[in-house]
Amino acid sequence: MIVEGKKKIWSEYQKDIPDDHYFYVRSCIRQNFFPASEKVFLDIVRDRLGLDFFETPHHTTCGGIAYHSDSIPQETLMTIVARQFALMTEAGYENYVCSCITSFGIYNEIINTWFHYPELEAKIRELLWEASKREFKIPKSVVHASDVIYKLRNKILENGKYRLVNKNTGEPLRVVEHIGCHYSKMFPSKGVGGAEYPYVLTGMAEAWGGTVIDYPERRHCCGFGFRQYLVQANRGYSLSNTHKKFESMAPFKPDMIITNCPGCPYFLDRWQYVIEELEGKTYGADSKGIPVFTYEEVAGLVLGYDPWDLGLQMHQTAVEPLLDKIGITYNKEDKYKI
Amino acid sequence: MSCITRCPRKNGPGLIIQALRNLSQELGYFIDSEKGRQQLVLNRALCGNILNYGYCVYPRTFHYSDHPENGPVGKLIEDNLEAVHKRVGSNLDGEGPGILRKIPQSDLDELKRIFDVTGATERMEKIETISKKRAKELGLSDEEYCRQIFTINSEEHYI
Amino acid sequence: MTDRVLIIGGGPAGLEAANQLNLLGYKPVIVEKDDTLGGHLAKWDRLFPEGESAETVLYKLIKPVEHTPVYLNTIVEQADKEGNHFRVKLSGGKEEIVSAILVCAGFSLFPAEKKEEYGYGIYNGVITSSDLEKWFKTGKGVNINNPSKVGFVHCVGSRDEKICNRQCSKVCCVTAVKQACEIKEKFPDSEVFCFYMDLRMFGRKYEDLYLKAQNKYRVRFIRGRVSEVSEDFTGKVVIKAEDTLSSKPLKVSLDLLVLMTGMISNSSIEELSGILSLNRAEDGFIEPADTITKMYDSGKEGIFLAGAVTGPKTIPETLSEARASALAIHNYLSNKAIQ
Amino acid sequence: MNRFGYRLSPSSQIDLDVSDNSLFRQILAGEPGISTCISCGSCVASCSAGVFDKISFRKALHLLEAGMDTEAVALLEGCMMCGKCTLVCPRGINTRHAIVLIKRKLNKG
Repeated sequence: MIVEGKKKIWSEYQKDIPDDHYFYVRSCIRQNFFPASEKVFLDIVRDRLGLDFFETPHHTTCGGIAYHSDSIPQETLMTIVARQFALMTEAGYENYVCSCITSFGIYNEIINTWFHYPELEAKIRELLWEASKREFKIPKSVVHASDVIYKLRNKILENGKYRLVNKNTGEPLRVVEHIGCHYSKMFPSKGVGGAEYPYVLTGMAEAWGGTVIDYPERRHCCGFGFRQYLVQANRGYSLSNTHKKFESMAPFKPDMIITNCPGCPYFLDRWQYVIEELEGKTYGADSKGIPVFTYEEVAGLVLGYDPWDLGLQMHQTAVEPLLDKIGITYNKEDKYKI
Repeated sequence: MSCITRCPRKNGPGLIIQALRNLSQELGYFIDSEKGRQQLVLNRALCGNILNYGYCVYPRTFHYSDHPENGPVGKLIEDNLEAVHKRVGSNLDGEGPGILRKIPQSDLDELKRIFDVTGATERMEKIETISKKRAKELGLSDEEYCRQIFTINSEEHYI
Repeated sequence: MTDRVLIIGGGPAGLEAANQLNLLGYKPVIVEKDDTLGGHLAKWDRLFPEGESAETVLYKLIKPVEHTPVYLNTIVEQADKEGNHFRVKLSGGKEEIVSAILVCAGFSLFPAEKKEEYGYGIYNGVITSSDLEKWFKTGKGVNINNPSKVGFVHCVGSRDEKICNRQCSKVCCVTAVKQACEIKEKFPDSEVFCFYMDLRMFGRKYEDLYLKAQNKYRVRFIRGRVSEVSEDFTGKVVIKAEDTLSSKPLKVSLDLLVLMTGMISNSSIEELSGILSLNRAEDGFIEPADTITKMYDSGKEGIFLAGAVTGPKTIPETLSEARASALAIHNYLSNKAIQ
Repeated sequence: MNRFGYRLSPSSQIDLDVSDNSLFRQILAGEPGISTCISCGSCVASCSAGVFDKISFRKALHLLEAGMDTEAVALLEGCMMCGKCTLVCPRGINTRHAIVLIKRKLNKG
């Protein structure tokens, strides 16, 4: 591996991430399965770093999962998104940040489609007016929440209490970073580091002391696939994609996986459980599974949050081995104390 | 959408498949394929969540019985939903902003009107009527039909 | 009316044109931006289809023009038409008064790192066809020791709108088959794969080379464009493609992967075409006045074209164009002299 | 079916690192011409059984080379040994001889 080659590519994808004044919208899946991650995100940017992240209770789903499951036509999706933009315009913001990668792909796809087909944008404006008497401006910039944490990664390190380093050996932890497909595969220039070697999570992992693993199936999809998961009959395809990734990363003996999408941490975590149940196979150095984290969870660990405030008890694959490796103090009994 | 990154002619194979699926629903062909018939349960789950709660996925409609892969932890969360969410700082069904807040009815009404004016409602009704017709032809109750399309995989893709 | 003619580019086209112009009694002057003559040919080992030595061919081109004045490490900075002449300012404060200019700037090889998913400059086992040619010639550059599995990737930087080069570069398929045979020659126990979309073996005896690759060297041709390259735990290069003829996805790990980089317009042509106000097409190559009957004519009086500056070419074609341009210059200057 | 209601779907990916094409190599030894196939499809187009059966010598060679012997042979079951494919092969491969070798190998194996 020649890292300079990657550095050169990373330098060509310098994405502009505004410093402040964001209109924040949530992710349906993350609110269900990683609620604490969203709380920690706002906790870090608002309370610790004093930045202006506004959230209106009137915002809704962007409809992305329904769109990718072919349940709603494109015009419906576009009008829902237009409504979200309208809420932002009414709140007086220009920088739009979303917590979900599928949404991030949806916003980029729609803005780009409107750019090429202005008449479609005009039609959507009419439909939105007809449905809700709202008007909207296209955001000056649309970023993903992981871009913001990426940009603040060194500030987080400065306030950090722990690092992604093995306490006993002093070795950097071996980190697998998995990027959501809709982050930069559709529009490489919209992702930090482009589509082939995205740097948004690598930047965090390395800044916080870890070393990133590049394994053959790194760029392969985690398998969510919307209809591949939502309908039980299809879940074999979703499971097989994750299985392919774990078989490929196993020789590298990773300590942890960091993700930036709502679906990936759920699937990379839960499918390990199902693979163990069905195939009797586990992964990871001590074959107790490879713990999977969202980037906010990892940022929280570095900053010294209590693991159970980070919602790590909602994971299926045990996180304790990783906490012990880093040397994070926690007490076991509180894990499921409600 | 990994295909879009690689097409040397700048096509979007994933988008083409999406367009074909939409077309097959418009023309009613979806009912003749195993994967096509699944559209009914997808619509009911997803559009139901959007119109009733404002979320694509909502904890009270995500049953462990349909998702055993959620694991023992998932069962624990389902059995103690309010407490777990409170512990991690959600605002489950609460007022104002926050995680899994109660989205005001006025906003849900706007989503419904968007569904009406942009053709989503019409699409949902079409899928319902054609599917009900097929269920009757097969002599299955609505519940049996949904159970079948939700679980049966002929695995002919497996070769 | 001076009989000095400026030739921009000291590759095969420039050398052959200079030789012909000498024979026709003119005084060609070659301006070469690199420090050696011969262009890419000087860096090549053997040529298709029959493996003739590039060095011998280069010698045949350079020997006749050894007394022709040459400016190395020099580029054209300015060119003004003054009556029947051009006053040409060259870098390093030099100047030439010439009655005609022949543009033989040639081509650049597609920078393989631009095709990010192939990991050139990132994964150690990935090299380019020119790296391999240099290794055959000098043993330097990349280190290759007894690879057991070698892959060739066709169309790298050609026929690909993602990196803005829709054109086919014409010579890479036959070069890949040549190099595949050379690898099998050097490492008889190796297994060699060629990943192609359309095998464009257009020239005479190219098909013989292909047939030899198949039955003598048992090179395995797989019809499917490589989509991704990565590195496994042992450092081998893992590639993914689809075998479109059996419509099945395919994966193989190799010790060496050679990227057949295509021909794109010369990196200095943008500036040069501005100085000489040449007509540059969307694909970056110079557009001749008429692509069928006047490939040598730039459309600007007194300025002529030859070689790969107007698009991908083989060396025989380049040499023919060089002779055609020399003749065109001769006719142009003879008519000028009569007026 | 297990309690989850789904299972790992086998990958249809050909992995050349592990695929065993020993049968192909045996046929190759007996009929070296098959290494020069250019997948033009003339054999399949001219096949007498072609319109009645999913027979394809071209695709069978491909699958054999990828080590997928059973799928390959399934495409040759309908062959009536008429030899028309040998007539049209632009590379002059004795296709019928190759099919004979394949069938002989399999009946014995």
